Amino acid sequence: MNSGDTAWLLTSTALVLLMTPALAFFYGGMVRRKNLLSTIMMSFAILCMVSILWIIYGYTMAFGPDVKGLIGNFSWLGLLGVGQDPSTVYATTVPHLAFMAFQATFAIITVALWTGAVVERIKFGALLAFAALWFTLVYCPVAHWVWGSGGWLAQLGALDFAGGTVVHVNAGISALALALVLGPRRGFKEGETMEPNNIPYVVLGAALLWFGWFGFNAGSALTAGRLAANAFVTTNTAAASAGFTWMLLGWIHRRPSVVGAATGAVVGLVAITPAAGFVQPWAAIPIGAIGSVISYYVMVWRAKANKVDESLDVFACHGMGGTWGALATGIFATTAVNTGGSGLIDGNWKQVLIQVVAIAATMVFAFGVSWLLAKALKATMGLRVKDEEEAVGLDISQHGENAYGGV
Amino acid sequence: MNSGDTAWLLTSTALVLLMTPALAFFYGGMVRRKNLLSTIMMSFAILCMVSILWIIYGYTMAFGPDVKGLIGNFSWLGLLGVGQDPSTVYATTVPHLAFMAFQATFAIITVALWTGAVVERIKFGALLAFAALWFTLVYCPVAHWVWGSGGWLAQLGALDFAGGTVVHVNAGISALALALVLGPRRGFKEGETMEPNNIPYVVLGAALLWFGWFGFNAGSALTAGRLAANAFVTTNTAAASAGFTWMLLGWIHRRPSVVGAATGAVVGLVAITPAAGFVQPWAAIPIGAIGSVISYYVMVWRAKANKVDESLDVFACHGMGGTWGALATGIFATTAVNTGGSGLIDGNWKQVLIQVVAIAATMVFAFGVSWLLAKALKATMGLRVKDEEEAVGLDISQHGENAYGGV
Amino acid sequence: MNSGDTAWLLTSTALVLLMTPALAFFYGGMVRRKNLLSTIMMSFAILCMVSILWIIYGYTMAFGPDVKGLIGNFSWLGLLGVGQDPSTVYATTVPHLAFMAFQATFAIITVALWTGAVVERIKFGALLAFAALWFTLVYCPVAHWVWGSGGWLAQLGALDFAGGTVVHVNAGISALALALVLGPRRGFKEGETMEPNNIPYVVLGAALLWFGWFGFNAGSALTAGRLAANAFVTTNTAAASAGFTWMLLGWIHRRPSVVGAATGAVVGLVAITPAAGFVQPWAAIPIGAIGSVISYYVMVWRAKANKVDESLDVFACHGMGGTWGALATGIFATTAVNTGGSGLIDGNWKQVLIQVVAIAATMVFAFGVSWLLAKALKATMGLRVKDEEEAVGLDISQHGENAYGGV
Amino acid sequence: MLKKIEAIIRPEKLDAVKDALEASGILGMTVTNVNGRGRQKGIALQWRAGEYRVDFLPKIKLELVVAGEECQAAINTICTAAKTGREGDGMIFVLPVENAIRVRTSDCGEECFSRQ
Amino acid sequence: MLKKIEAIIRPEKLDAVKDALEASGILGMTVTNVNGRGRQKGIALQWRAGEYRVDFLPKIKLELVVAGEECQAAINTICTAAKTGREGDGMIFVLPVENAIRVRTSDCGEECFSRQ
Amino acid sequence: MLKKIEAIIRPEKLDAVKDALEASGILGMTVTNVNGRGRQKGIALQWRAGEYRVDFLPKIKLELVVAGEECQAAINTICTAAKTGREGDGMIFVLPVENAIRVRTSDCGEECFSRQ
Ligand SMILES: Nc1ncnc2c1ncn2[C@@H]1O[C@H](COP(=O)(O)OP(=O)(O)O)[C@@H](O)[C@H]1O
Ligand SMILES: Nc1ncnc2c1ncn2[C@@H]1O[C@H](COP(=O)(O)OP(=O)(O)O)[C@@H](O)[C@H]1O
Ligand SMILES: Nc1ncnc2c1ncn2[C@@H]1O[C@H](COP(=O)(O)OP(=O)(O)O)[C@@H](O)[C@H]1O
Repeated sequence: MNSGDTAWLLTSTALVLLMTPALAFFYGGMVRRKNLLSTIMMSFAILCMVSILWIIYGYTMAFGPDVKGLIGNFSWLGLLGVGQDPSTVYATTVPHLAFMAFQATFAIITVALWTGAVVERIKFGALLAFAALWFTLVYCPVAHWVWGSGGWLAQLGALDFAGGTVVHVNAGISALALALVLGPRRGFKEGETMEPNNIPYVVLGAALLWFGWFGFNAGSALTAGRLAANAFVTTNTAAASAGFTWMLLGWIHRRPSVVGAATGAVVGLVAITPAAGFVQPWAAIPIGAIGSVISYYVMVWRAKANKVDESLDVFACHGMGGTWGALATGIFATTAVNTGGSGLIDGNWKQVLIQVVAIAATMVFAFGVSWLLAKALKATMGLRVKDEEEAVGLDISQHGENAYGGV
Repeated sequence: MNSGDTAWLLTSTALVLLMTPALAFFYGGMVRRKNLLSTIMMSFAILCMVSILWIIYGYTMAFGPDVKGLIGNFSWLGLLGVGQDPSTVYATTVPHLAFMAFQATFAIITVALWTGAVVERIKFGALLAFAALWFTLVYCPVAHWVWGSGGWLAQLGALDFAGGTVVHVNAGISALALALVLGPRRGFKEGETMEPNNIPYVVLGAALLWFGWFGFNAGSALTAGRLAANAFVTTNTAAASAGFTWMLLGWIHRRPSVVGAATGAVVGLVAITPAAGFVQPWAAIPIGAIGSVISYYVMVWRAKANKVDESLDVFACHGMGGTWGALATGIFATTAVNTGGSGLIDGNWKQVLIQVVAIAATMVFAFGVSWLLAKALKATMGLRVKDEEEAVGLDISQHGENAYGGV
Repeated sequence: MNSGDTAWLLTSTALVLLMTPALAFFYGGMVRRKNLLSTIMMSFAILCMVSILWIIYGYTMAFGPDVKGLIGNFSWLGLLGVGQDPSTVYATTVPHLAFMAFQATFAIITVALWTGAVVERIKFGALLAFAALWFTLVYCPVAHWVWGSGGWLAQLGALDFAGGTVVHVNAGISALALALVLGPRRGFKEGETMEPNNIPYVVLGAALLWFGWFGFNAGSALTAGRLAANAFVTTNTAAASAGFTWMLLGWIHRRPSVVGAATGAVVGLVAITPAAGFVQPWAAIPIGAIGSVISYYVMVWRAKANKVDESLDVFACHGMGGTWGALATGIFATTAVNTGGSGLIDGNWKQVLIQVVAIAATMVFAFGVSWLLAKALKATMGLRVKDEEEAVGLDISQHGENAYGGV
Repeated sequence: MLKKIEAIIRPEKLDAVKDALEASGILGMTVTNVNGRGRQKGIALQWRAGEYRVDFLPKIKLELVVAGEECQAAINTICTAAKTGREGDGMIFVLPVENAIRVRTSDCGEECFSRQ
Repeated sequence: MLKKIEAIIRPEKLDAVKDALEASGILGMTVTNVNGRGRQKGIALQWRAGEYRVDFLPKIKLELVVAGEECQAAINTICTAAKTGREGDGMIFVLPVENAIRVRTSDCGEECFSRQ
Repeated sequence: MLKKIEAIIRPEKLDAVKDALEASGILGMTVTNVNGRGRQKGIALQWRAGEYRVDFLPKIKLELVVAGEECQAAINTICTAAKTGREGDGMIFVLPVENAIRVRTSDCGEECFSRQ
């Protein structure tokens, strides 16, 4: 056991945990004022719920002893046998509990990510139900495939340093499925103006996400050493590069926007996630910049098409950002950084194919299951609040609260 | 000296330090707008003041060489002899200064905690005076009893991993005493509506408290290893469990409330504090959940009784949460986690009794001294602002400031 | 390579990175509402831009192999040769990339600091241009002089633990130069009221700065050990002492103000920066307190003189705070803390002279180059927005955004 | 004669009312966030544990100055668009206006509305 | 005849005025946050070092439309409840109202107040 | 006769108007943040990618009650100070006031303005 590694992993876990409330503010600032609390509450309630589900059965499903490459078995149910001694399989220099906790924070934020697609109209009860089911039937399996010892995508050689497919592609495509089933917000088709209520909150959220992402990516090295330093630098570089690029895109079009820069930074963080510990620092510049360009234009196109109200563009940011990042990992990975992965620039073009397989498998599976789950919930408990509740706002109608009280 | 342990303890200290401003926002969001700054300022000013008092005389009183189990002597006045070398008594693998700094952050936040009971009406000067006296005459002794080498409760075998009695019971019961002497806010008896001015701030505060609490509890292991990992997991689990439980309680009654979930999470963190390094991860689920149920109904009862205006329910949250946590430590502690403590589930029913003694001693002492101090200040400098100043709000009357300026 | 040191340096880097968004809120809260986003955006865009410039050419200019004590050569361009192995010169127990990243965060925040002088009227394009030039022609050289291996001020024996001259004097004096060339805000001379729009943001910013500053100062020990602990304690003590002192100064004059306490804390952090790893904990009390007194009265005097609209008093806070801190280092440094430095209290009065040289050199160079750069930009692209854009506010006119949307 | 119409409506009805007025050719209006109290007795909001009552509810005040002959039509439009049939739908008040001046053109009275 | 009473009062007096009006049977009213200036010359607020003057002070505007005969009573009630005797207590203005319509019921004029 | 002047102006013109009124001896006024719509058709704001239109723009409503004979002068002062010549400069409305009461002194009508 190594105290330095443990210190870093615990710190990283705390940092990643903070990302979910950060997301709450990032998303909360972008909705209309009457739905601010409701949007925040989605992340907060998921933080509570998934924390518990993870230790009860999530961890063993995702990381427990492998069953045919598809899922972990239930031998670690309720953390049985997951203790203060290091695991022999994962993160062998730190207490097994620390690795478990670190992974918990990933599960939490992944579930919270897709809430951006359904804000301002989903019933709170339905949100929680979908979250619990999605966590169980989508997140845990996909995490096992890619990160679980024996997972089939891991076996195949798919590279995903900190969650390009497991977290971002997964959440992004599921967001789309859920938004399709749920339907658009009242007034969306008519082009009603939906102003962000609090841009400082968006920046606060983005800043805390950036901060926490050091734990996400550099923590995924699982040791406090060479790889962590590399991942740290690529993370910051990609965020900066993408934030600046997005700002420039807005500027070319009209003006350099603050929400734009914040969004860009997050997209850069998404894009570098799978690559952080495999690519060189300079590579983070194009990874971030191209990520921003892709997400930007997907977002423009989604807005123009005006067909799906994927409200806060989780698909454009996380789905596309994660897809690009996963591909970029296949391109820029080099053994000069990490002996565990070589990509196109090392002459290994096969890696790109493997990445495509991982992305495609995740997309198909996550979209399919999410769609079915959403349909099932819609048919049974119903997904949407009443029209009238939507008009009044979810803060009052779902939570009986006002963000800013007092006359 | 161990660099990993030092890294973790310094990180933890920074995390705990952040909790006091976090508390400022947690409390600040719950008062009326005209008292927002004043509420924030209470925590901020205490952060400044206690930081200084601690290094001058607080540390030696709490942790200095023991005098009859009751208090530390003055041999470390002004940090004399507290240097870069490790202490031989406390946290022997890190610089003594690091341990001292870590403890400073506990003293700071404990003093800030009870301010929630007296917001919106206390004179700022009186608040500071009471804070300085309370820190000296209540916090330092109690900290010595439980954590000081040779303290009588430590000798007795009381278990308090990170401050259930020293911090939460202590602050909670003192809050009650001070609120009783100070009297209710204008309009309290008449049932005037006092709306929380900014619920997003409440969530921001709760989120940063949660984040910082990893330093509080997992840092209290004082090393970056097995115990820290255990405390980390129990901390997160209890917060989640209590947050979710509180949300459900609100839902049963009417709606799942955001302030409720945030409050619940904090109560869960309180409840797990004394237990974090003694109990198994699964035990954190009932510890958090029961903590929420207790605090919830004490709060309901306090509101119904409408007798004491303990404004932000420090007693219900911290006093009762801490009491339950201290008892729960006596119940769930097991040598499987920490050889230093075994409780009822290990068959050691005596531990529960010892815990009761520790709670009772703290309650009686803290209530008594706080009451006397409050009475003394009331008689001399006066505790309350003028009626008219209270009506205008403390931001303007005490600090000459407006939270949000500009027409 | 030491995992504990690496853990601490990565953590510290994340902490310092957070300080730039923290500064965004600290400054953002103090301007008028119509310029809130614009002020936040200055820091955020600089964070993105300097992150990239640093890895491309900044790091090699500041820390690359020395050229005549004045600047680093270009051999590390694009991080060539800066890898996962430790440097042989800097921070030899951690990956070179980690040291590079840590230093990046210093460059970023230094550039962001002087934006406080030019808020509410500078053209966004001009701001970025000035920032890029200033970073290249002022920050990198001065950083090399003081911290680069072979830098002339380092050779001379100037002590600057974490950036009193490199960061604070440098940014403070440049702020003055830029403000002089840019000219005052509309209405400044006429004494128009310019109310801070959001004091809670000021406190939030100050709190996160305080939190991040532990990385800034204690991280500058570059190891997780004795010196880090010392720097940690002096940092907290100076912040507290200065915050409390400023509050008292306001109280003597009229009332204890919240913005005052927050400002004071920041000034204390500035003042202790160069001294943190050289002086004893007790010395941080006078260093902080005197820093507050100096900055407070410089600010009063600036306001009375009403000549220069150095809007958020970067010179008073950082320029003067940093100057005092650098001098105080010469006075209070002692080999009992750090064998690397002895000051007046060790009988080494020469150190004070050396400190004066370092301050003077930085001031003259930074003021001169900043003034010339500002003049050049004014003559070419123009520095100010149009009168009408200034009246409407920079949020709308520069960024096409409203902080708080919705009717 | 010019009239000033002050309509207190539900915030969630603002878009509908605005669109309805636009459809009937009325663009000029001023909107204010207000808090109101009437038949609708306030609502209960959730507190940490239990709930509390709020007497004033957020409403939107719409002010439009129109020529006398357009007044009734505007009132009808607003009434139709703002109605839900439940308590709290709001009130419309009509006040006399003696004069109106367009700052940009210094036009006075009805002419400042007619000359688009 | 209906009258509109516009009262500008101190924010801290809102509760007292509301309760006093309620006691005298008046429930319907609309409240707005405004900033005002009058005899009371603004106040000095603390800045980081030193202070600055603010010309406008936060006030509450209360609007209530009442039947003509109740008008004087309402004014008296407000005056009594809102008074402190120091500068800044505020002003009450009375304006004529030509018509009032209850959106929910489409009742007009005085009848929309009478039929509770 | 007392008159109430309601001026809707650009927020950035508030200081100029306030100073101009002060120069011509008018201190008492009430200011409200409102949102308005008129000839000026709203503006386009930046969203993450692309932009969106906002129909209502922030405006300031100035309310001042003056004696009838001062009314025209006040209107002129406001017009001059608030004008930029571009769309969106705003409107001024004049309403009749039946009575005014100073809460502090209970003075009524014009006398409550005269007795400074
Ligand atoms: N007499 C009044 N004077 C001024 N405003 C009033 C008056 N009565 C009602 N209002 C305003 O109208 C709003 C709706 O009134 P309410 O009586 O609740 O509507 P409804 O008639 O649909 O039940 C109130 O919130 C208040 O703002
Ligand atoms: N002539 C006026 N027109 C409109 N509002 C006014 C006028 N005079 C005063 N007010 C409003 O009344 C408030 C109180 O006025 P002030 O003169 O300060 O009260 P007092 O008479 O008690 O000293 C002001 O802040 C302003 O909002
Ligand atoms: N008929 C009206 N009734 C009420 N307010 C109006 C009316 N017309 C304009 N306004 C107010 O005046 C503001 C400016 O009007 P606008 O027509 O844009 O000015 P301009 O005449 O300078 O172009 C609007 O934003 C709105 O608040």
